[in-house]
Amino acid sequence: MTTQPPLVEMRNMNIAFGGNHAVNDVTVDLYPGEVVGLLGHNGAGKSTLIKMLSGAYQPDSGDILVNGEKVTIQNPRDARRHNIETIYQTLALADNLDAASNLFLGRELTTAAGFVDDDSMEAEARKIMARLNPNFKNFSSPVSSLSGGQRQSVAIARAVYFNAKILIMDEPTAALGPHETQMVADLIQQLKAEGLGIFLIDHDVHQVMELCDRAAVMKNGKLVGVVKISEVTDDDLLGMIILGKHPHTGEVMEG
Amino acid sequence: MTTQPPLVEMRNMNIAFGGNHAVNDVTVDLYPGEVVGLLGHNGAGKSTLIKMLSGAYQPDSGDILVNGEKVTIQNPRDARRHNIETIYQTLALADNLDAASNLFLGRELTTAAGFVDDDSMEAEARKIMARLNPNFKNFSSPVSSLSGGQRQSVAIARAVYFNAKILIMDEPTAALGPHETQMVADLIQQLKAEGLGIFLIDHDVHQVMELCDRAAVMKNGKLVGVVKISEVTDDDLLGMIILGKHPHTGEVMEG
Amino acid sequence: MRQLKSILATLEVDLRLIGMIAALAVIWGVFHAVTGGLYVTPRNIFNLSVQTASVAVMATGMVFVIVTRHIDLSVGALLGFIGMTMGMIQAKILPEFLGYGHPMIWVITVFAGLLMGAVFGAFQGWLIGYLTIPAFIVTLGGLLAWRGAAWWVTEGQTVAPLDETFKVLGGAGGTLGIFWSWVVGILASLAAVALVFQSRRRKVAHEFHVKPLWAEFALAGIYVGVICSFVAVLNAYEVPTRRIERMFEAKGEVMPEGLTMGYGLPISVLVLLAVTVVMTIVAQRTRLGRYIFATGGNPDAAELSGIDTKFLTVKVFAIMGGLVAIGAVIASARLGSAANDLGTLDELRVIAAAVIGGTALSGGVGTIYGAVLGALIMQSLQSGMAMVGVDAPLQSIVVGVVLVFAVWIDIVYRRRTGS
Amino acid sequence: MRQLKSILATLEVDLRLIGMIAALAVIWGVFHAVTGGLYVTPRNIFNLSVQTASVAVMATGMVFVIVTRHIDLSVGALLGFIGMTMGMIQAKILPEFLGYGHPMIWVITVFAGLLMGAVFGAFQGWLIGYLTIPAFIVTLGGLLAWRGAAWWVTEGQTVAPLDETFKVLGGAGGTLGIFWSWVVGILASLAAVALVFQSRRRKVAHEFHVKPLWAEFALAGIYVGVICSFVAVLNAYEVPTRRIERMFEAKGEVMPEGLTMGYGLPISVLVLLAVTVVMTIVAQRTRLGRYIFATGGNPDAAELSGIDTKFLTVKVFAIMGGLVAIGAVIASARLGSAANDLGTLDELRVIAAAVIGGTALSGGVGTIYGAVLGALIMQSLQSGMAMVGVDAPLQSIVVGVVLVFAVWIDIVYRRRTGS
Amino acid sequence: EDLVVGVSWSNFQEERWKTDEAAIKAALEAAGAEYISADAQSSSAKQLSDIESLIARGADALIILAQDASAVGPAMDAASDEGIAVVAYDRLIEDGRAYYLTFDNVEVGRMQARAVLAAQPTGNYVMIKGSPTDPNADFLRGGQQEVLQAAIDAGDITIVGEAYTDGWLPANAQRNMEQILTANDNKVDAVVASNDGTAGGAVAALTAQGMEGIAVSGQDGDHAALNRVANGTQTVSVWKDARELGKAAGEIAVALAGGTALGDIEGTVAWTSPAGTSMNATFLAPVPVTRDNLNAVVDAGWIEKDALCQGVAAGAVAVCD
Ligand SMILES: Nc1ncnc2c1ncn2[C@@H]1O[C@H](COP(=O)(O)OP(=O)(O)OP(=O)(O)O)[C@@H](O)[C@H]1O
Ligand SMILES: Nc1ncnc2c1ncn2[C@@H]1O[C@H](COP(=O)(O)OP(=O)(O)OP(=O)(O)O)[C@@H](O)[C@H]1O
Ligand SMILES: O[C@@H]1[C@@H](O)[C@H](O)OC[C@H]1O
Ligand SMILES: [Mg+2]
Ligand SMILES: [Mg+2]
Repeated sequence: MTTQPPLVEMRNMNIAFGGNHAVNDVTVDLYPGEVVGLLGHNGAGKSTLIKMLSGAYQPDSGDILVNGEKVTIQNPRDARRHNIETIYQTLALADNLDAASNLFLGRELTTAAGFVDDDSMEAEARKIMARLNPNFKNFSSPVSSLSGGQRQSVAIARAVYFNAKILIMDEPTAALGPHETQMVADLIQQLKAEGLGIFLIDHDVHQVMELCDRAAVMKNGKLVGVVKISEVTDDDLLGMIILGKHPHTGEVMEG
Repeated sequence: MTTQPPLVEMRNMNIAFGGNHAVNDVTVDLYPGEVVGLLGHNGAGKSTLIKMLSGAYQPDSGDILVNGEKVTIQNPRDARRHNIETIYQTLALADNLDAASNLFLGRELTTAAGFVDDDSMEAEARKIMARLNPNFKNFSSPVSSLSGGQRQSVAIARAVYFNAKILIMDEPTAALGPHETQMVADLIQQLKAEGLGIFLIDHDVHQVMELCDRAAVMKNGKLVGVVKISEVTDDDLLGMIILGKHPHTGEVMEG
Repeated sequence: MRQLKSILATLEVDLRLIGMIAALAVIWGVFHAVTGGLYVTPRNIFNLSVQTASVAVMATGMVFVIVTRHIDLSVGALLGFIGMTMGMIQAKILPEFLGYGHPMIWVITVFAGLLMGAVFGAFQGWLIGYLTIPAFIVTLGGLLAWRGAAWWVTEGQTVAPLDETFKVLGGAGGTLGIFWSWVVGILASLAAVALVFQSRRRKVAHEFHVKPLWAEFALAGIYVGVICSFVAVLNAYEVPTRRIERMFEAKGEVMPEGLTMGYGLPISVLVLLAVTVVMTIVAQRTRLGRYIFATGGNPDAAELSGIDTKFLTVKVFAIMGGLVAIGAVIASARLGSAANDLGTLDELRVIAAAVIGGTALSGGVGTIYGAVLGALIMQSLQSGMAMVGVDAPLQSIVVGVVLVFAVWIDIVYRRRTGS
Repeated sequence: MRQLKSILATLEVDLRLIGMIAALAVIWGVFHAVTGGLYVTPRNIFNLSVQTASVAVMATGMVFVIVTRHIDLSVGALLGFIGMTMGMIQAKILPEFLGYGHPMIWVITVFAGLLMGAVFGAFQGWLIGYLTIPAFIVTLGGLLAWRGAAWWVTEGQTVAPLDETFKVLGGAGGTLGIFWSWVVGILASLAAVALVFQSRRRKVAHEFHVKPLWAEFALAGIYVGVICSFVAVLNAYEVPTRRIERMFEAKGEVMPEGLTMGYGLPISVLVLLAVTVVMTIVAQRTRLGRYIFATGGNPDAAELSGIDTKFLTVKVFAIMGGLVAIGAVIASARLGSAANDLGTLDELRVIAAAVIGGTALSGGVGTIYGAVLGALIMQSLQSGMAMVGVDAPLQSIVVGVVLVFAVWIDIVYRRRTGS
Repeated sequence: EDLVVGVSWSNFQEERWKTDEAAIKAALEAAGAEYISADAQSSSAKQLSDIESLIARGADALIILAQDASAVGPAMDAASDEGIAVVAYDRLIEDGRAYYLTFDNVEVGRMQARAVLAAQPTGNYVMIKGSPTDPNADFLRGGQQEVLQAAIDAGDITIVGEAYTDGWLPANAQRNMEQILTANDNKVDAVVASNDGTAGGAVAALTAQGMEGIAVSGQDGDHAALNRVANGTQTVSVWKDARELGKAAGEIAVALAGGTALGDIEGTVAWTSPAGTSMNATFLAPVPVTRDNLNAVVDAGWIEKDALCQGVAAGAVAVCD
């Protein structure tokens, strides 16, 4: 793993909103076939950090390297060009469109004549959703009328369907039922096996212990530390999240 | 408990959206000092059920009884009049207002002259939020710029602050960090001790086992059953949610 | 009633459409009764369709603008400016080079108009999309500026007469006649039938739910019926004898005794129908249309999905500008002249047509056919009031009240049927 | 630059406000230069403030309408109707009972106008809130209907002359004079200073962050400075000698040689200032205002929070109607007559003022002072152009272009300063 | 018999049209013809639709107050296709098939300027013009210039301000006048305003400066304006007795519908428009109403004495005593 350059490296990332230094000099990286958990209290800066990678925010300073090369990501289209796909915490769905249209938004299937092919898209969507959410049937309603968990399933489906190399998942299972959550966990294992790199933001420490290879913990915008999951316990992680205490050095972050 | 009438009883509730029978003949009740978990897969109809109690939706048929008396709840104001407070899954915050304004929305503190007293509200808000989310500091920003978990904390704060008798919590900890989740769990225990009745929708079976007295499980709009938590295991609950299998009768619900 | 509802449900027709057609039917019925049978006649339907064309064409573009959460207040003024400029081009500039009545004049003129429309529209779109100035401000500025510019083209003088061929694009002066109208009608019917069954075939291939075969036939039958009745009605409107005489005179011939001719489909209406079909296809069957609706539904989500919403804004306003140019062609050709007040208040009519047609000002929702029907409803009200002949100021009161009432009926109707 | 920014930050002044004032300053500066020093003079500032009053008063109400995600297209027409009706009441009806020039005439007239405005506004609000007809449609209907009704009041005849006392409410005819203007100015200054320090005291009591004391003093100083300069400027505008002569003549006296008088604060401007203060308090310090903004930010959330959003809509439109009535008083009093075309196109001016002032058409965002400044910016452009004396059509081009440009500057400025 | 005459109004905003309408109605009633009408609300496009619907309703003759001199062309075609006669009412229609009945607008302009010049032969003049979209505005301005030219050339008068009035709105005229006064530091001696509405706006601006009473012109004989003339704040309102015009229009329309040829109408003159169209026309003479001949409007029953004399000081005007 260490011989090849990391799939993604975010170096010394900084961003402030007004006086609020939301991400403060954070550095993390991600290798192919690896799941890195991003943890931290509410408002720690996790979502803000990954939004700089997905093109939603512009960092105030810091470098992003993809496959060892410095890249500039000005907008979500740039991120997509580097095969970075994102499941946003807010889901980012077009509420007035149906599940299939959302799933293929920006990458519609078309007929030979170049027209969008809704029938094919719905057929595909049915297949994909069956693997994420077996109870899902509302294919013709706008996603605004779906339940919270159903909406989240749609958001997951659209990120994983398009051959991403780098997948960012911001609390993907927050609204999912136990069965649906398990299916996503299985999916993550499978994608990992296929060689994707995944940033997983999750508040469920159990789940992180199960799915991740490493965990990066943030507190009040700063990085507490990055640890190998195999070298820490649940309580170590909780200590990092809540107290900002590094399990190896024992140092406690202030602020 | 059984001698006095239940705090709330929802009898044979039905609602359909177009052809989608979202809640199908569901009956549940809730006693003072009790926490009833509402469980079910995504799209099972949990949120829709409680929205009929909170005044957001009008049932197609069914009766609602509060303290043994039939009531009509036409809108959220009616629900409030019966001391029913709700934390919605979608949070229902006014994005352009700050945390304090949202917290007191509809029940603003006023000065002697009848003007809204922002300073007092902010002072109160600071006290309340300290008990839910110790890292929360953004009191002057609109809630649209808060993190997902911070927004959820605001939504929780506004429901619990106002002497509710009946509290509806729709996945209140979905976006919360581990520490924040624990604080809400403590809060629920405390409110319960104060004699409130609480409907708690939650996908985390552990948490339900810990916090609830009874659990009602729904599947595809129908009620699988209501069980006492003391009489079931985690796996019983999962079986009810995923397979629709009643742990006592062993019957499996179809559809 | 219940049975009707279940039949409609089986046909899977848009209830909103039915609601609007019902509102229209009521308006027509009332006027027909009040005018003593003058309203629903071939002649008046011909007039109505011609009167509606210019505003309806623009309303289809306004749907896109409003769906993306913008607004365009400049359409009326831009129509005035483009109309004046096209007037100058065909009446003053081109004849100098090509000579009066040259057959290319109208082609060059229309092309120049379209180009101007698209470019000016795109420019406004750029201000809105890239410089993030609110559409309301940009197009209010446009409203002022284009109206002023329209005056400047000729310092306020009306340009007339316009090119003879150009005028054909305006309405009564240019119709297809009975034979060609039927050709168009039959082709359109065939296309409609083909579409119905092709769509069915595709759904069957994907093993999706399809309606019963009788429903498909019924639908196809309705389409064909509507198209053919419309053509038949327009063909039934006879050209006045004196006009035919003059046509023969112009050719140096004498009119054969007892000859009658039907008008048939006006070219302006044909243009409107073509615009409606094309815009519907864009809305429902192209990526552009999909992105327009996605952006309207949630602009942030659209941007995060990789849609270039800035450039999309430019495209939407460029389309709007192009349609304004078409509207200007129809309006000035119909008037046979270009005056600098051309299009005054059209922005309100166009926006109203879209809104009556179900386009939500909050974005994300709207249909092309709705906007066209909305324009027709507005025009039916205005023409009907003019025909009933109540006092002028009272007319405007009645139109205002009926407008609100019609939309309310539609809302109640849709709430009842639960759509 | 950096230093300025940090001073502004310490003062905690609204950057948006600074941006608009800067835009205004640029416009004034340019016109001052172009007119050879005639623009920024007591006389023209007096004119500007009087010309702005009617539209600005209505713009404050439009902020509420737009913040709740609605629109009101009917304000201009309603102004016309109420203006005409008030004209009839004071010039035709009341004199029959009370006799010409009776001192109660203006009171009854204004009261009747306010009542009509509130009731008609509330009715439109009811259609929008309870019957859920889109505001655009309802007020478009209103635009047509009220304009027609305005004609009907007198069958098109202009009502003149209006009651003498009533006319005092219109501007130059009614000013406070130097002494009372200073009284108002000083009272306002005291109130401003009191507010600044009272707010500081409250914050200290809650142990909140407060700005350094020098900043509070600086702020209070700025407020007092602005108020007093405004009064001083208006006082510096001298009543023309001919006018003073006439006043003495009317009393049968002779003007003392060399007497001069300053106009001082016009009553219409005083009304505008009072409306601004009251509406600002409503917006920021009352439940109603809080609910208006909450509803605009998220209508569903507001409803779920127990706010009666339907009734709120009625209230918002009733307020708008009442302000339209005030606008009608000022506009007709200023003109000294009531014509049925009073207020034509005011809907656009009023909406534009609110939008220029930072009110977002998507709802939830807007300030009262912004709308007033927006109205002033629009009026400064128009009056400046009239003073420079370019032709109306060119004027309208320039106004259109500058409008867009001014808003763009404001946007860029705010982006730079990060607000 | 049972003739139907359709009237297409361009708009109904100005005060005068109601009077025109009443006169036309009366004339038609006298001739036993039916009156039908439509209002184009200042839109030439709507006017075309209106005329189509008047024809559909069976009009035998049309009276058209044209919104735009050239834009009624297709309506003329339609009318002539159906054999319907057209009277161009008050405003020109550039088409020889129409019968032109009007007060001469250029003459109105001349009268306005003449009256103002008589009251104020020297000094600084301000020209408050009509709507830039109304061709009449330029006709009027042209007539005014003809009269003033000599005095301008002689250096007796100077035009120090000139502005179009959007939509003929008094409020716009008022603002323009205020700004012109400011720009000239009140050094204005006379105002040539193109109609009574704009005159009202100008007078309001003058009053604010204590300058009411300087020479101001207008036209239409609006009641408010006549009252100003009586009060001395307006010099002249060129009175186009709309009742005469309306009566003539009704009579001519009935005659034409009855088959009379255009040229055979009594009092017809042959006239060539500025654009070169030869037409059959009748021109009625406008009357400039000043303080000296106010009795004319009272005697004609155009205005009640009460309305005319409201607020007039005793002894100032003969008719008011
Ligand atoms: N657009 C924005 N404008 C202003 N402040 C912002 C914005 N986005 C985030 N913030 C602030 O940045 C901080 C970090 O927010 P972020 O959403 O990254 O937290 P998070 O770690 O994802 O929290 P959670 O677990 O609750 O999702 C918060 O204090 C938040 O208020
Ligand atoms: N307003 C609505 N219009 C149409 N369908 C709706 C509406 N609200 C809910 N539904 C449908 O009703 C069903 C139940 O939804 P509900 O939100 O109650 O599910 P839930 O049990 O809360 O699921 P989750 O765990 O995902 O929150 C879903 O199929 C959903 O699509
Ligand atoms: O009489 C005037 C008319 O000639 C002009 O066209 O419009 C304004 C009127 O005042
Ligand atoms: Mg987050
Ligand atoms: Mg739910």
